[in-house]
Amino acid sequence: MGGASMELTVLAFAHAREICGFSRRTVAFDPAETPRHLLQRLLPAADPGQWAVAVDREYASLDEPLGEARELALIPPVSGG
Amino acid sequence: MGGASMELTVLAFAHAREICGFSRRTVAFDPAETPRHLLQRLLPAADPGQWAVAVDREYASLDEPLGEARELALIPPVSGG
Amino acid sequence: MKAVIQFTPDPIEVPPLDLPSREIGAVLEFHGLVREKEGEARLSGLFYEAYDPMARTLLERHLAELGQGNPIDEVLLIHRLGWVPVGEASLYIRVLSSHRAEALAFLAEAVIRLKQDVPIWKLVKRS
Amino acid sequence: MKAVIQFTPDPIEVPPLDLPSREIGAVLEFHGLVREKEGEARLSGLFYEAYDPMARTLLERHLAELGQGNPIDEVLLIHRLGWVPVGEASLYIRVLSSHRAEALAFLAEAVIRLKQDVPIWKLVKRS
Repeated sequence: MGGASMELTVLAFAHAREICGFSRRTVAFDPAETPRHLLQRLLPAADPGQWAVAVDREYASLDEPLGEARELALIPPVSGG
Repeated sequence: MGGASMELTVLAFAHAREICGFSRRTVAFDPAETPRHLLQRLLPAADPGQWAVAVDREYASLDEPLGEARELALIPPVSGG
Repeated sequence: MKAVIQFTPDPIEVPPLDLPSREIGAVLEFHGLVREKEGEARLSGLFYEAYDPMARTLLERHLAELGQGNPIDEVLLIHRLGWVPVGEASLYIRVLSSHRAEALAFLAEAVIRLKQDVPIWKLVKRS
Repeated sequence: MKAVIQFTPDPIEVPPLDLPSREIGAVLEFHGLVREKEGEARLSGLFYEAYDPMARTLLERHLAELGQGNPIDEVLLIHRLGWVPVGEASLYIRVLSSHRAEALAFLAEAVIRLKQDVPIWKLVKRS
């Protein structure tokens, strides 16, 4: 598969969903792209630094290339319990 | 009331009851007598130092005179819970 | 703070929970069960006895003191007396508070104080 | 150590207790209830959502790690999701162990870790 044809699912929870305006979206990406770049492209007005991100259900750096990622989750400060 | 005619109830719990051979006994005492003296008189073979004592349901010293006491409890190491 | 202390010769039955306010955020419950092994021995149960009025007074005092440092709303403490078979509860404590930290600290301290000087005894054999 | 994690949209029903051995000496239970006051506001409830598979995985890992330092026999953790009215439980944890100290430490740490990084959120309004 060429990088340009790759797709992942972006999940937005809680406050992040309100800002994104979606809870789930399929997005084309380049494996060299980082979560920060992808978010800047997707949500130019938002500050990605306010969220943690999880790549394939593990917390991940905003600045590591997405590589083979299938799922990117936007995780605002948690408040379970 | 003269001192010699005063009486109190001695209560013996758990291990103390086994050593005393009673759980409750009415004993004549002198107000100047201490719990230690009373126990030595009552149980010459026992070592009162192995127990705490309560006078009228409050922990008390072995060496304070009994005074107006109505109840003397022999309290081996506790193990509730 | 409301504190209720009960001694019972019967199996401990937990009373239904009645929340005293809409600000209770933590309900913490502890059952202390009789275990089979006591050191080397294998037990079928333990026999508990208490110097009731003194045990009650001391427990009331301890719980009131603990409530000073750990503001909680309600505590219920039930100690079973007499024969308690292995696997059944000799002790039950329920603490209600706004926040869990106070309930946890209160409960931990309450058991420590109970075991420290409250005249209750477990006997391996009924004497 | 046995660890069971459940998410449920329904009111939390505590499963009956089934003692795994005759060496369980402590059963510690915690209900975290929704309170009416959240800062200045008065709520009628809270809406909870979770990133389920990740929340579950992270919780499993946390509980397993905590079990290393605090040897317990069993933990059951239930988190309710969706709308939870004031006075009802959003969280239930039950810990079984031989001794109470381990259960208390385990429970305290489990809630801290849950609140630290497990992707569950409470929302004041359903969004």
